Amino acid sequence: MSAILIIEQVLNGLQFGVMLFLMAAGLTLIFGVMGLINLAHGSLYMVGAFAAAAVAGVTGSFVLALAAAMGAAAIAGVLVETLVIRRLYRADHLDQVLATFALILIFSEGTRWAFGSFPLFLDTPSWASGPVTLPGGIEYPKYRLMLIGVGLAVAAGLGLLITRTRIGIQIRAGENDREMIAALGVDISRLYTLVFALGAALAGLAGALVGAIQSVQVGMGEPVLILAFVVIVIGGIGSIKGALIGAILVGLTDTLGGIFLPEVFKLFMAPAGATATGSALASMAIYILMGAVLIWRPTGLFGARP
Amino acid sequence: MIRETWLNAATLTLLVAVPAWALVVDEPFTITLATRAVIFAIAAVGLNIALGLGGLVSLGHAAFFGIGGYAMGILAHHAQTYVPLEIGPLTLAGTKSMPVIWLTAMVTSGLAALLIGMLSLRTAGVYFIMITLAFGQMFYFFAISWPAYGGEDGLSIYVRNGFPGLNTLVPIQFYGLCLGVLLLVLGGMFLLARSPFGLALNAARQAPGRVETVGLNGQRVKLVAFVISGVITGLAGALFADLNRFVAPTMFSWQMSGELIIFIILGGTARLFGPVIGACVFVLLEHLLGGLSEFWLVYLGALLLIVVLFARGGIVGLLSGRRAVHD
Amino acid sequence: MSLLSLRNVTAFYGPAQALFDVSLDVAQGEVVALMGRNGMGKTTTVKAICRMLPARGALTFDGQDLTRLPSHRAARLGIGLVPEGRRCFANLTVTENLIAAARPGPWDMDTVTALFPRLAERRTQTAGTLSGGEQQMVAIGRALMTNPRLLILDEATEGLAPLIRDEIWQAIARIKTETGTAILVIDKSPAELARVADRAVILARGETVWTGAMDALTPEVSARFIGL
Amino acid sequence: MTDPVLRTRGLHKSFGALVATDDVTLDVRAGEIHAVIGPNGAGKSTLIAQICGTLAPDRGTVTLDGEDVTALPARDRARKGLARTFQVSALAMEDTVLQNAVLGALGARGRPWSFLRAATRDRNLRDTAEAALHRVGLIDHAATHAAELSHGQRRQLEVAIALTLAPKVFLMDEPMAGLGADGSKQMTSFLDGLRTEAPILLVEHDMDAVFALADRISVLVSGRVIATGTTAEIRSNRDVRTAYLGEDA
Amino acid sequence: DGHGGVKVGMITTLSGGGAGLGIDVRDGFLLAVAQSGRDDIEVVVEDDQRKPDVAVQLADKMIRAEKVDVMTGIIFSNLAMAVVPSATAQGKIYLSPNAGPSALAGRGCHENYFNVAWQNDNLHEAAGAYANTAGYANSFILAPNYPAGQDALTGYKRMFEGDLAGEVFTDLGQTDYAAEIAQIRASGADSVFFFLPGGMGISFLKQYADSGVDIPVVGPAFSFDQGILQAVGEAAVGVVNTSQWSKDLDNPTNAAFVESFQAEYGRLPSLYASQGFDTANLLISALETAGPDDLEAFRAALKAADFDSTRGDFAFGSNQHPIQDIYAREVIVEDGVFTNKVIGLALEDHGDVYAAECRL
Ligand SMILES: Nc1ncnc2c1ncn2[C@@H]1O[C@H](COP(=O)(O)OP(=O)(O)OP(=O)(O)O)[C@@H](O)[C@H]1O
Ligand SMILES: Nc1ncnc2c1ncn2[C@@H]1O[C@H](COP(=O)(O)OP(=O)(O)OP(=O)(O)O)[C@@H](O)[C@H]1O
Ligand SMILES: [Mg+2]
Ligand SMILES: [Mg+2]
Repeated sequence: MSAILIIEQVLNGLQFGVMLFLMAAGLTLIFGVMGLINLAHGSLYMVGAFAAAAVAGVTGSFVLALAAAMGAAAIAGVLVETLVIRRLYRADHLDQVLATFALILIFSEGTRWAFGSFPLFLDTPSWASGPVTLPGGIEYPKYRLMLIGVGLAVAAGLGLLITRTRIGIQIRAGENDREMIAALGVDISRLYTLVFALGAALAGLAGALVGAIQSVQVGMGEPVLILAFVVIVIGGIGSIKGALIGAILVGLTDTLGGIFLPEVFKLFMAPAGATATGSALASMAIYILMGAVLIWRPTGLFGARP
Repeated sequence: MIRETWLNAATLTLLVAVPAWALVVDEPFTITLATRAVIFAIAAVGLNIALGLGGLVSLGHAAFFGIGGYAMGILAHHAQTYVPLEIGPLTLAGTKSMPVIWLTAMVTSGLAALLIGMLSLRTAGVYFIMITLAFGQMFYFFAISWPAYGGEDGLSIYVRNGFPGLNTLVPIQFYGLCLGVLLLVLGGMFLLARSPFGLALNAARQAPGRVETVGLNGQRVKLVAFVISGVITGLAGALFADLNRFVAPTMFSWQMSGELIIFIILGGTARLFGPVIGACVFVLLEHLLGGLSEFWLVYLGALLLIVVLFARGGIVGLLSGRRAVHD
Repeated sequence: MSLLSLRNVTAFYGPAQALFDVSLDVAQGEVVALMGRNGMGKTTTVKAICRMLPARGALTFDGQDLTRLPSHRAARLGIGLVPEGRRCFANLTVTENLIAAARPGPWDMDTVTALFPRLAERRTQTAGTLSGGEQQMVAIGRALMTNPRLLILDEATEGLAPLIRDEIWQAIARIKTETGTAILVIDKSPAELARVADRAVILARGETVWTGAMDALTPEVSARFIGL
Repeated sequence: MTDPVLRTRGLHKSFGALVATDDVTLDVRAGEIHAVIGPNGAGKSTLIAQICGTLAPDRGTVTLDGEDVTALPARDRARKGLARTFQVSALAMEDTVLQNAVLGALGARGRPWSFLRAATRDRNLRDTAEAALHRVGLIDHAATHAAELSHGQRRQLEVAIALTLAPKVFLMDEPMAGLGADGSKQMTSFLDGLRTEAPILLVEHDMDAVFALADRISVLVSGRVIATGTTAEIRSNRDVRTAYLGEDA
Repeated sequence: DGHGGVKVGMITTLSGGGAGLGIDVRDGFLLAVAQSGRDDIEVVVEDDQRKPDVAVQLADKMIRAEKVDVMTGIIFSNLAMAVVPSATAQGKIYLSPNAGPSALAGRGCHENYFNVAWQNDNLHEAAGAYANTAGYANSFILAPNYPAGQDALTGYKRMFEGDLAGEVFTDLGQTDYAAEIAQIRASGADSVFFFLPGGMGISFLKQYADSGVDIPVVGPAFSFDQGILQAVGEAAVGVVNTSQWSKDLDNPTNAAFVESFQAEYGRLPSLYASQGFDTANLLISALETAGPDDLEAFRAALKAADFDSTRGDFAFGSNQHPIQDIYAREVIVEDGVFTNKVIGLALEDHGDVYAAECRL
């Protein structure tokens, strides 16, 4: 395996990691910071992708599609928050699980009802498609570079919002003690609705951006949901930095595991068996990573120590 | 309190009466459906020992359900192909005897629960949810890509396994067997919740520091609860596989774990009959709504939503008029 | 006209009634002590005022009907709360706790840390790891930083060392004279209350049983309602 | 004089740059109440945590009845006779008062591995628990859920659980906190009688109670013991007055 | 005519991710039933949610409660493996409109089981054969790591005579293929074969097109079918794929089918719709001679396969799996719609290798 291929694969891993962060960003806010278990987050991601596909189909404009994705997901988020989640802040986490599980069913099948059972078309815009040549002769899709940029920008923006602004402080205070922060004069309900909408909009944005290079179909949100939870937990709940680092770790593990594990097994096994075993292990790799991280650090890499 | 007892009695009566009625009017599928509900109930009661009493929200209990299923699948597969099972130097004949299969299922899922529990109990809260999920997913991906027993296609058994003195191929007899197991498990749960062990477990959930300061090892209590819970769910897995005469990696999927949790919340957390009622209602809804329209899952979602929003403490909480024990 | 006024207020925890008939007034610049044995409804009265518990009856602040307002609107009228049990935001640092709900006014970071120099030392520590007394200082500072017109102190000196406690009582006296802030104070030490409070209201079983000037609080009254 | 029941030697603990416990050496003798007082953040709770084992010291030892227990986890120390009450009540809130007390009795027995018989029907457990509830005056509330207790009653329950353990030493962190005037009085007289059963290490800011109860007082400032002595000695100690009590105490 | 009615139990995937396939099979099947004009064919349709255990329960219900004579409908191999063996063992006829796992074609074949679509390896074998005729000598091959994926690579390798530049198993449900594409770029391959059903194929093709790698791609029809093709879009144009059916196959049955399907449902038919349609027509043709009350005769009538299939010639091999032509198709744009055009025959009268193991 050539050095340049290895470098390229590491780059792919980093890129995939940043993409994972983009997918996890909204969840970082809703689950990581606000402490709400929202299983329907993947549905918001799907809503974004479908809205983008619909708008891109009609207008042909990718930028409008992105705006529509964020808008539609934010509206869905506000509806979900005000109609369902708001009643469950005081409740057990388990009630949130059941309620948002129910929402997944409603969103998924509702979308299928509206858009049919077949995947929709959403492609990268012409100005961002095709490869560019990086130093060292690596050819890299332009669109993916753009995704990295957006992902890092979102990470920086969220980090600033949460740690540096008063809104961020109030959100975190609300997670600690909602009643108390309200008694100090902060309209925590409205703030939470807004933050939830922001988280939803980020999910929608990710759905649209990532949907353009993947398939836009019903159920696309569920694998993402699990991955996003994995990312946040590895990084430590509540930490944006942790989520970014967790995402990159997962991206690298997944990409490099898939490539190198079969090779490693070929060193001491018959090729057919090695490929199968290596691939099997590779598909478990991120879960093994999460298990190992949590055994080593029970509250994730950057989570608050109890 | 009184009303909850009545509710439990009513549930038991229905569990006996409905299949009996189905037998009389010759509706064997109703019996199958009831068997499915009862087996899910066993699995969920098992999970509820960890989740309801111990506060251990495991999103990886499908691992034990699946292990139980594969214990049945593998043993029966070897029996039906007359190829002995070789584990290292050990050579075992397959078997079609339920008691042997059950024992194997319980021992293997117990061992798995011990291992997973020891590692997972280092964490708490949401981290615990996620690390158990991780273990479940490892089993899932392993089962999918492990070719020996069918990989993703799963493993079919042609004839249901036998139980001494019963003809398990007759639906009502197999149902009776499963109901018997459920009653045993419920009885065990009832005693356990009130026992010194249950008391310590309950306290370890509510005030972990307190348990340590009276000199008890709260973590070990939780671990034992997790193992007991895994064993019961594993047994349910073996029964489920026997009901379908089929095992597949989907038994390991996180959706399966999620469904077990849904049964518990739907019925009422930490209620003796919560998981039973939750499982029965869910299976019934699935059956009734499934025929309604292509988009029946929307109705299911809406119904579940109504339960969470308006019936705190699940169905038992709603019907017995008492708020959830813990909130 | 009084700043805060409660007339025949009742309140429930779920089905259980906790307040039966509470009436009290706090005028601008006045310090009122709310007294009573354990479990008589002092904290519940505070919760009713701060809209943390639904209540019936006449509840007004600066002429506005409080019963119609959500908690944060009531606070924004100028009610600052130091709650029973401190309730600091455990995962936030000391500084973040203080500025989370701050509103402009004479109390700011500088004046609060001048009052509690200890907090300046522990500025970047998360509140959850503070000592009990330090947390109490955070809770008081946090309420002051909202620059309230009425400050409510529910057991604000619990767990504080005698020296600090003295300082707090002095600070209360200062707040009263310098800023004209009204204060409703609950504390277990009648001697200290006697020094700063103008008037006292005594609750028993969820009812106002005695109201009067502080110096009218005779030992007989104390013995009867407070157990001293 | 007999050997002290509990003794710490050179206990040291720092959090980053902050030294929370600085070479603390003190002891608790049979039959006495030894009070530890000091400004907020002086390290009193941290000291208790190290003695009962929830926090590991950087260095130093804790000896109980002549045995070095420094390496033991909290629960083993509890089994060996260290009973603590919490500054903030830590009870199983959904359980009844009786169940909470039975938990203590179960801890004293040491083996929770009994799965069938109801815990509250076990004669031994129940007797121990009821005796303790009786002593703190909670026996009438045995069937009440802990969540429905008032603040003061919860403190009584804390003490009852400690009693079921029949410990060698009680560690009490601010037992008077949140009690009203009459509640404090009752608690004071209760603790007064308790010392004959087992000595008490008492952390408390209520000086009336401390001066009424303590046989000896240690003063902790910035993690360091600056004085140990009888009530009278401490009252008149200049350093203590400036650091903690204030001039008019 | 005289041979009484028949009750058909259709278990297929109608909700969730794979619903599109099941809906097409159902619609194709019902169309044929409707066109036959027979009102003595009763079809009971149930949704298996793509869960094997649900499928098993439904099969039980069909057999015990609905008392159906014939079963059909299952899309996914793993569900077929769960349902078919026990259904056929209980004396029910099963007509597979889609899945064709090797286990049911070889030693596990059964006199009551008929596959009307293909054996799972067939389209992959055809892709291998096509690669030979196209002159490819060095292929990079990839598929997800599960039985159908393993079968796919085996099938391709069985026919392909060139070398392998690489062989990769991806994760089931994987959505990002940057790493595999980089491997392809570096491998020096002259062709790529992939089997990635559903959303996986869409993701792969889009990302492949965007990567600038321009090594030609072949694959089975599943990623290029009518329903899915619109979602892949431009990225698929020009790709060669193998299929036993195509919309433009020139025979009267097919022309009528395409037209009537479009008229009935307002969309172009897919591969799956054609399979559902053929399955129903097979059943209808058999009913002309015998009914399920005479199982022996009914099986013989089915085996004769005396019906006009949408794919032209159709016959059953000894293991009751199809012997049929498999075509190479190319993706084109036609009136702004992405679709396929037959460009040649990949395999003629092709059966499957497992038939030899079948003792029927
Ligand atoms: N969350 C609650 N649910 C039910 N009852 C409660 C709740 N909180 C308090 N109570 C009851 O309401 C009554 C008044 O309690 P409150 O806390 O107002 O007393 P308090 O005067 O503040 O006492 P203390 O001096 O102990 O703080 C008590 O009898 C108490 O048992
Ligand atoms: N985990 C920690 N990390 C950093 N600092 C800590 C931690 N725990 C305690 N401290 C600091 O150590 C000091 C001692 O705390 P401790 O709780 O022992 O004080 P205390 O004497 O009990 O005070 P109080 O009387 O107010 O309860 C305090 O300044 C506290 O902020
Ligand atoms: Mg109070
Ligand atoms: Mg302290």
